[in-house]
Amino acid sequence: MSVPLIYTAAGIFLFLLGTYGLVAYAHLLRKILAANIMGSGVFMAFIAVAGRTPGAPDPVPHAMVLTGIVVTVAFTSVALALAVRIARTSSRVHLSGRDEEQ
Amino acid sequence: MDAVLLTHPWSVWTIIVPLAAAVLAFLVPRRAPLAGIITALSVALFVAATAYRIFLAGPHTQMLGGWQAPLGITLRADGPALIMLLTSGLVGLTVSLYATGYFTAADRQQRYFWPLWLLLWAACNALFLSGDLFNLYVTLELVTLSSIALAALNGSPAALDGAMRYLLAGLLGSLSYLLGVALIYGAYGTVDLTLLGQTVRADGLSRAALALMTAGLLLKTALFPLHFWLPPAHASAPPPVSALLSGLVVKAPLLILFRLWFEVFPDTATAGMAHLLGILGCGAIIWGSLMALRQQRLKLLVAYSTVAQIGYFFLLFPLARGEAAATAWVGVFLLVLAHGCSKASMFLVCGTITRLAGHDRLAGLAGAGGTLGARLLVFALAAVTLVGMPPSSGFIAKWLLINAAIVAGQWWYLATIALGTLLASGYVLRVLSLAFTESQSPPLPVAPRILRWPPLALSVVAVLLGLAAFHPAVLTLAGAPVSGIILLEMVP
Amino acid sequence: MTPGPLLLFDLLLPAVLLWLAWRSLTSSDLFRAVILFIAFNLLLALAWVRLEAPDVALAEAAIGAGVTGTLLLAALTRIESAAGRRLSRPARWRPAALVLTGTALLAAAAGLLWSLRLLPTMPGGLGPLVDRHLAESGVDHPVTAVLLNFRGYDTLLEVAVLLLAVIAIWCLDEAVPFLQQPLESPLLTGFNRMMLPILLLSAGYLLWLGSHAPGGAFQAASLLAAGLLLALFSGASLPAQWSGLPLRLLLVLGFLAFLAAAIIGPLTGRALLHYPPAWVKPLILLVEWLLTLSIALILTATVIGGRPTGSRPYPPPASPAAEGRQR
Amino acid sequence: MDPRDILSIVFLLAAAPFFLAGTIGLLRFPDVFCRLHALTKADNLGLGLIVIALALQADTWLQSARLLLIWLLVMLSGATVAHLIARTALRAGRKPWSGRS
Repeated sequence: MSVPLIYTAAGIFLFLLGTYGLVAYAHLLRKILAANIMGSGVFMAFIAVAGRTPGAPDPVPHAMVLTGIVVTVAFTSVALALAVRIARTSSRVHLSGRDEEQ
Repeated sequence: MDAVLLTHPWSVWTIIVPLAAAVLAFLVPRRAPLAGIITALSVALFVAATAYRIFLAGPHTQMLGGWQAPLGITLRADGPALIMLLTSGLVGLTVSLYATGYFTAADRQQRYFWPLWLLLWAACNALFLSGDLFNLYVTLELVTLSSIALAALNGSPAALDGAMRYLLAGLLGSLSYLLGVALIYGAYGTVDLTLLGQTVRADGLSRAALALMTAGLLLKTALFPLHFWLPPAHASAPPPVSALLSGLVVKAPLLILFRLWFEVFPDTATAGMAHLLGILGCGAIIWGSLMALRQQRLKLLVAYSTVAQIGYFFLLFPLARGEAAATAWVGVFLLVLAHGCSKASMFLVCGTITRLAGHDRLAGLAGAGGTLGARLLVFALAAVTLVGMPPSSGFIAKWLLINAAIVAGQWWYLATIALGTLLASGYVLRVLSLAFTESQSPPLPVAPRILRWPPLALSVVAVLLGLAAFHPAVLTLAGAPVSGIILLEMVP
Repeated sequence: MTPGPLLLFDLLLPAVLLWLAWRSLTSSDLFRAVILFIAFNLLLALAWVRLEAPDVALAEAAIGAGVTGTLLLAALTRIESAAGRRLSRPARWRPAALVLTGTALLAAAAGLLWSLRLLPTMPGGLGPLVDRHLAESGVDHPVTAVLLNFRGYDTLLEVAVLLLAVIAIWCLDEAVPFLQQPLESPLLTGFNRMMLPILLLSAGYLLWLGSHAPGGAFQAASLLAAGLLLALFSGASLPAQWSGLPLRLLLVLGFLAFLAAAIIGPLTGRALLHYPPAWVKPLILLVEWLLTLSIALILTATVIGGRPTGSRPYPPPASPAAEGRQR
Repeated sequence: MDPRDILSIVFLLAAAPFFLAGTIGLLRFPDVFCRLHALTKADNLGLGLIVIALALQADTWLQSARLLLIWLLVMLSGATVAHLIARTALRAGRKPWSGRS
């Protein structure tokens, strides 16, 4: 098993772990956190899977992941602003229709 | 003259102009409606020029930055992209006109509507033209994020909730898609659609990547049973926004799906996978229609109708495998155009009715003769296309789909289309019957002209497109991954 | 890369990353969860270094850990002051749903891992192609060349996404301060006096570095944003007459410049973003500098988290020293 | 083996206990003030030793200088942040641990 494959596998596990967190938790901040972990997993898999080329590393996936990181930050910032707004207008931090968190 | 018309990359301007206008609208909010109208008119013009060029000179590509794929990104103006651009141009122009009347200058919503909508428009057009898997991811994110912001525009608790659901579903979808792109890049070292189409092997890895990307896009396009986020988001947004979300935005991930399945992975996808999507589509048609029948609010009814209509688009996956491919292809793309126009028109009418009556509860609209009755007539005209009655474009589209189902010998899809049409007439009639109910509601004021004419014009266009469906149908097949004859008449 | 003496490291680092992610997701105290998440991102930067992606490592440390961490902490404070502090535990699920989700996730993991064995042993990346055209790209660092030239269109749209985020956030709410009062400490005053120039300097350095080594506009912008936030937390604020059109103009400046450079192509009969060969270098440089400025402001605006109100973000400063710190 | 390498190894080995001690302090000490104490003091020293070890391996003087600069910056921000945290905690009413309980 080569080194990039270890990281690819870890990336896939991070992605699935984040998916679980996104689905299982009701608190919005936690969901956003989980989505970020998913994203990190995807980026890791992306870099690692493309890192198996011999010689100098391929710059194209690096640039793509940079783009991905910035896009994810933009999403996170809007998601957090939305969560804060929901907390401020209705004093709850989860989506409606879910059981009140204990 | 023709030399310029046939060589200039007109389609690029459908991205650039809204981008620049969005910035201007953000900088000078007072002039935003003007910027919006100018943009709407010029985008319509550029779409027309693109259509002219494709019609005469065929599909064309553009290597951005002068770099050839796989190093650079390629924009492709082909038939499928053109139909999407036409939808975008028609819906965008109408909604822009309507929005100048709907949002008032004193309104904070207006200040942010225009930059957000213009960015959304640019993103949609960019997505339709993109020929690169990773660039599709970026454009898709731009589409999703601007849609979310628009869905939350009025700041009501319901809208915020809907927007949050939309955002989380969107994130899950796009990250799943991106993981698929990562696997593809790892296996083939390129993300260009055309190059991938030539090199992709039909093995387990491609299937895994296709499954990831498809799952993500299904979530984004809200196919049953992943539609949970759509009705709250679409129903609680301001009406012009709902019109854009339903008429335009759900088609963006759909086009990516079509490109993936028919251009990149035509051999990877198995018949079983295609039928799974077809069956989910049937589920969407039936479930969405039944839910629409049960709604108590007009906007929710229209939103669930979108859930149902999305189902029809997915019949393409099973029906386009075989000799009926071209027929099904043209049918579905015509349906995209027809649904875009009719659904946008319906949401705009909803907006006018809500503005007049102060609410959109169906029970409270009973006996809505007079001014409201006239609005309901426009609604009915749009519904002609939605349900698929002749001579509307919706009728032609469904007719082609039915022919394709007959040729392919897949009767259950035929049955679902018939049942879906029946249910659709059911929920539309439920609304129309209101106009003929006796009641003593006080007369309502007349809506301003700008809230009356755009939806009417759009629904008229949707009906008339049925009479002039030949050119769009031919254009749909320009550069399409399927070919063959369009079977117009089929005796079972 | 083959397993060598670093194999232990390569097994340990992913394991620790997974553990941190797991703890961050499951710890019932959200503040702890955010801190663990920041630690996760910092270690992730280490993983990028190991995977020979120094540009990504820089971005991860600055944007992933720094900006996202700040955003999360700011949001947590605001949420707790609006809705009260709560512990977050997984929603109670019906056993059937849990089994179904678990099985689906495990099946997905198994399927994906199994499909990895089909990856070609000698993949053809785009590295050689980038190297071949590097000389024509106007910069000497491959990643920057991809970002600003070969795939510059992605970056153009990416900046649009950032700008969109600010518009969306402004549309959602007014700026709510999340500090009751500016941080104050005699140490901080001295620290700022030293650190703000250093941050400005290192941002310029990173930007300059980007043309031939790992670094570039986004990394530089996050350093600049860090400086702006530091000043903001210490009580500095934007003068009210600047928070209207001038601020908006600065926010869009980078994007507008990029857009203007992009349409030179179609206006002169070339493709979008196809720069005239003689202008490639100055155009990219100009776009990059303006982008850095705008992105730094955009990142700062996302942390502030609302449209400018025109009033002071804090109550009047308690000590006269706070006045002296405004710059 | 180059004497420089040996020196580097010695410095790295010397750094490890400081980080270990700092981390144990962070995890085991009773209150925020004690933890800050452990963290900032021990880690700064440990980082200094690592920086020296790495500076010995650097190819150019400029690289060594940059490594030293990193150490200085970390110490500077560590001290400021520690002070800010301690001050905020004190103002929030946290009582420093006094040896009882």
